[in-house]
Amino acid sequence: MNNILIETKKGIIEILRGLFTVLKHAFRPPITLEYPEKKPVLNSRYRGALALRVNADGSDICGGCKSCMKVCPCGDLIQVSTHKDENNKLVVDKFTVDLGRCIFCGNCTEVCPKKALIMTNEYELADFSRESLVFDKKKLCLTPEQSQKWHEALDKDIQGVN
Amino acid sequence: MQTQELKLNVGPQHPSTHGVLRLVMSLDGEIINDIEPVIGYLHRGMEKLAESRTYHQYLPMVDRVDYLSSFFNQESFCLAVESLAGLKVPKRAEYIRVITMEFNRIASHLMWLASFLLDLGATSPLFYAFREREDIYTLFEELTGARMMYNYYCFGGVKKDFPSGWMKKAQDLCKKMPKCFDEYEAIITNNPIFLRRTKDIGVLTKEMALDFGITGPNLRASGIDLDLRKTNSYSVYNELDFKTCLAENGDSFDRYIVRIDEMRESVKIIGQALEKIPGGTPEKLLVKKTNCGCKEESCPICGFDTKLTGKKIVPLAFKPPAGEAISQIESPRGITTCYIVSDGSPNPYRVRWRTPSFSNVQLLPELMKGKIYADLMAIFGSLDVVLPEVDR
Amino acid sequence: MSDYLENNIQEVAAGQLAAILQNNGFNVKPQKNTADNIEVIEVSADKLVEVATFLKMNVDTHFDILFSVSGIDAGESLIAVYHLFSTQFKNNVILKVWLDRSQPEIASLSQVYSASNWHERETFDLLGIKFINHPDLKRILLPEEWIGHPLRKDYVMNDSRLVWNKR
Amino acid sequence: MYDLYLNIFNKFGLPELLAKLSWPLFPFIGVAVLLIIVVLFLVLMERKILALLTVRKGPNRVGPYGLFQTIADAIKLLIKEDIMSCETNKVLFTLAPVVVFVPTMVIYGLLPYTSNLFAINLAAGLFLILAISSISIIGLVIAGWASNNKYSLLGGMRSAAQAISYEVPFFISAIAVAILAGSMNMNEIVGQQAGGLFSWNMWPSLVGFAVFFICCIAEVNRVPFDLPEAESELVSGYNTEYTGMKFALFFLAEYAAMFIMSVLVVTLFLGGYTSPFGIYISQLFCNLVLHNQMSLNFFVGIEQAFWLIFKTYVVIFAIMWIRATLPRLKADQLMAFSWKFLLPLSLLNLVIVTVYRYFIPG
Repeated sequence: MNNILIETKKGIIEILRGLFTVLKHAFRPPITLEYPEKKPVLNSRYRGALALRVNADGSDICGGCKSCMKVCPCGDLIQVSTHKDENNKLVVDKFTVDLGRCIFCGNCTEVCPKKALIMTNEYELADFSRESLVFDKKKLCLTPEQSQKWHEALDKDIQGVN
Repeated sequence: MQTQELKLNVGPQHPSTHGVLRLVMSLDGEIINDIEPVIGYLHRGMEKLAESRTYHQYLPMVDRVDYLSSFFNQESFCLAVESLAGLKVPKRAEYIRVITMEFNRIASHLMWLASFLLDLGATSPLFYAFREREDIYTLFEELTGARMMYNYYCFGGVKKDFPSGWMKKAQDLCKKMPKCFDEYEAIITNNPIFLRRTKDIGVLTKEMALDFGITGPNLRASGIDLDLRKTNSYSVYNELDFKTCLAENGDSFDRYIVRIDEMRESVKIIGQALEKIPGGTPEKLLVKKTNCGCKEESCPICGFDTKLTGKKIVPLAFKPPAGEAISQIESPRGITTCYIVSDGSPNPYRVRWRTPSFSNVQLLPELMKGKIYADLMAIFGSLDVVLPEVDR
Repeated sequence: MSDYLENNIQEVAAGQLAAILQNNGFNVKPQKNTADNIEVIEVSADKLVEVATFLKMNVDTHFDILFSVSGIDAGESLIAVYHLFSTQFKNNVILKVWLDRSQPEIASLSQVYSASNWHERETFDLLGIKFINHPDLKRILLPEEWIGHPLRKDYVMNDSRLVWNKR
Repeated sequence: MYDLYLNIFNKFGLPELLAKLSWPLFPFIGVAVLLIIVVLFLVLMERKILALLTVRKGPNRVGPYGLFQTIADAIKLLIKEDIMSCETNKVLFTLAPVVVFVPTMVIYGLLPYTSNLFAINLAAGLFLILAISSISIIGLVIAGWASNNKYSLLGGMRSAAQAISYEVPFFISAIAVAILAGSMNMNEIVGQQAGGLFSWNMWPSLVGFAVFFICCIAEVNRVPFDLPEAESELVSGYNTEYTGMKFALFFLAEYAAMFIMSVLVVTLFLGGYTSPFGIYISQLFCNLVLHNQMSLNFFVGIEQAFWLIFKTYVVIFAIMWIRATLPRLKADQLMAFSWKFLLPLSLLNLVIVTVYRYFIPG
């Protein structure tokens, strides 16, 4: 008989202890981030949408070496087509990335020798059709100031000081 | 009165099957006569994908084998390739790997705790567990750039060093964590309803566990001391002291207790690793390197130990020699082994993933026969099965 | 096919486990260790169940966990790979069985380790190795009416019903 | 009120019988409006309290601080298409929500909100309330059977088993209150507890109060006992097949039952609309300032309503607080807990109360 009493006493105490731990939480500030109004703060390493950097005078840095095409896990996601101009320097005339199928792994940005292809903090990529998610060169290129900004951010990050 | 068996289909879309698992159950009233798991709804063909991709192309896909513990799949794949190609990993990279893996173990256990208690009805621990998990994911986002699919290890080490101030944040989180674990224990551990729902329910005996190849917390809850970090320790686990958490009678409650202790152990491991890391915080390391300036390997400051990766590997021309290798690591759900056969070409010839949840789901019918339908949630929840690992 | 996976002829010094097996009367052929020197032992198809039970029951080997049963398609022959682990001595062993490609048949280990039940079903499902007297050998990951075994090197997926083939 | 209404009819020369027939219509409309307002607020309050307890923000997008959230939900449910699968038994399928909702609505009329604001004052009010409250269980079983879905069938069966086993201690602990108050008329039960905090029924039958509170939670299918619609196992039990307005009725009925059960707990054990300090503050205030009787009754009425609402919302907060913390009981534990634990406790309470009443006559 008395172990039932001890059992219930212990049970009631445990339930009350659980209840008051939950009540303690009532006096703590809520941690929800109200997304559309307040956007999360992201650092420069965040792997968002791809973008192509350009030089200060607008000519693009990408030398058309196509190594990013080879290292992408999805194979035909990045399409780069180049042609040789008069002093046989490669000129990139088509550079498309199908962001609908990209898994944002960052392989291409690591392997790019000139750090032309980078990953911005842009994560709102919803769109109305799959075709419009295939970004062509014009959509990918950043403005010179943006590329300069990203250049400094990446430098600071490589020394691990950002 | 002649009763007819009710064939119930706990289908692929069900709130508590942790993914797409279908359990075809024949119920007699509430008693389960027979249960037959049907898997394969999440089969992405990880092993066939490997055969048409190079090692570097396959590395980001390895995160997806078990999306709750991506660092562990990357570690097992990198360990196998490093032993194949004979790459040595510097000590600093090993420490960074241990820190990130243990954080990932805590995050994965918190996800298990949240869904296990939600299945049993207690809703508030879910939000508290997710609050800690969010802190860990923000740390990962600062370190690797992504919240769940990190692609952060590379063959022979780690891709980037800690950002500034990251180690300080990690230490504060490690101080805050044990208090939060005490809160979960206060709400749940000796709660009479929780005890009655999980005490000696789904008892897994030692022989049945070994016979079914169960590993990880489920095995340790039955009293067998098999923790690869301790027994055949890989990476730098032998330099960190921690204890493996055991329990005796292997019921759902003991699996819960083992996982909560394991989370506390992981916090201790992270604390030690953060102090013992060769070279300290990246800023201090940078200053010391510039002062020391010597280039030879032996010097402890700018020698091999404080580098991030061993030999520089060109991704497009990486051909490990022919041969085969097995790497075994202790992932949150059990022992994950990655068996790679390479024939000297840039693509792996055969990759075989052995994942712990596969044998956990195989064990389910043995544990569930004759039990009541409501016990399904307590037993299945405590086994911590995650479906991407089962179907690969 | 790369010579590595073939049944290479050059003798390899018998490792510690292979020595135990040989002096107990099993004619097994040791293979090259894996990169992280785990012993590899080649066993003939009909002898597999005895070797496995011996390794499990013998007092100084005592391999009580079967980690995985998998298969490799090595060109002319299929290889069934068994990976055993002993919790007492904390060491691993890999058993390999060469099966000819046209008629891959091997005895099932489900009496020795019940963990092998699903692993063998998966190997049958993806590689087409039939396991004799297995409790219920049917496909586990792919739908029942799937044609062909995907992990074979000569597998071409031309299944017209699947929509993405048409893209 | 009634005689006021009567001489309006006499003035227009209408027959008196019509007045007598149409008079109960007004309290019914009053109760219906009260019910709608209460439930609209209660749904939002539950989501806000749960959010507060789990370090989150409750709904705050629709209207200031999310006040119109429940209205938005109600409109959404109204617009939703009302799907009925072909094999279901059409008549029973539509009847079930009505059978669940109407008894709760009737109980709203039986309870006294202030000393003169009540719809019906019956001599055996408590008896009728307890009888009606068990009718809504039949609605759940009908819903489970009619929706022709295995999960709902299991849900329906479980709710029947749970209701039967929790009704017995529920009634016995209510009888203990009737013994304490000496009558079954709800106004007298409240009147008898008028002497301030220590004259409430809670103190003599503390065990009865605990049993009654637990059975109220079980009656309303709230968390520790919400087996019939346990999401994780039965995919929300009996109301799996219901969509649109029928689901809204179920939802409405659950929250209405929660409110009315807390009002019942307050009237039986926590002294209904009487103030915990014995005398009404407004009475003191009125004697000092203004002296006519009419405004005094008005102010006392307001204060009585305030005390009732305050105590009810304390009880409701306790129910929501328990919902945030405790896990769910298994089916067999549920039954064992009620038969083996609550029933003996309520009988013990009956003994204590009768002995108490023998020595200290009311």
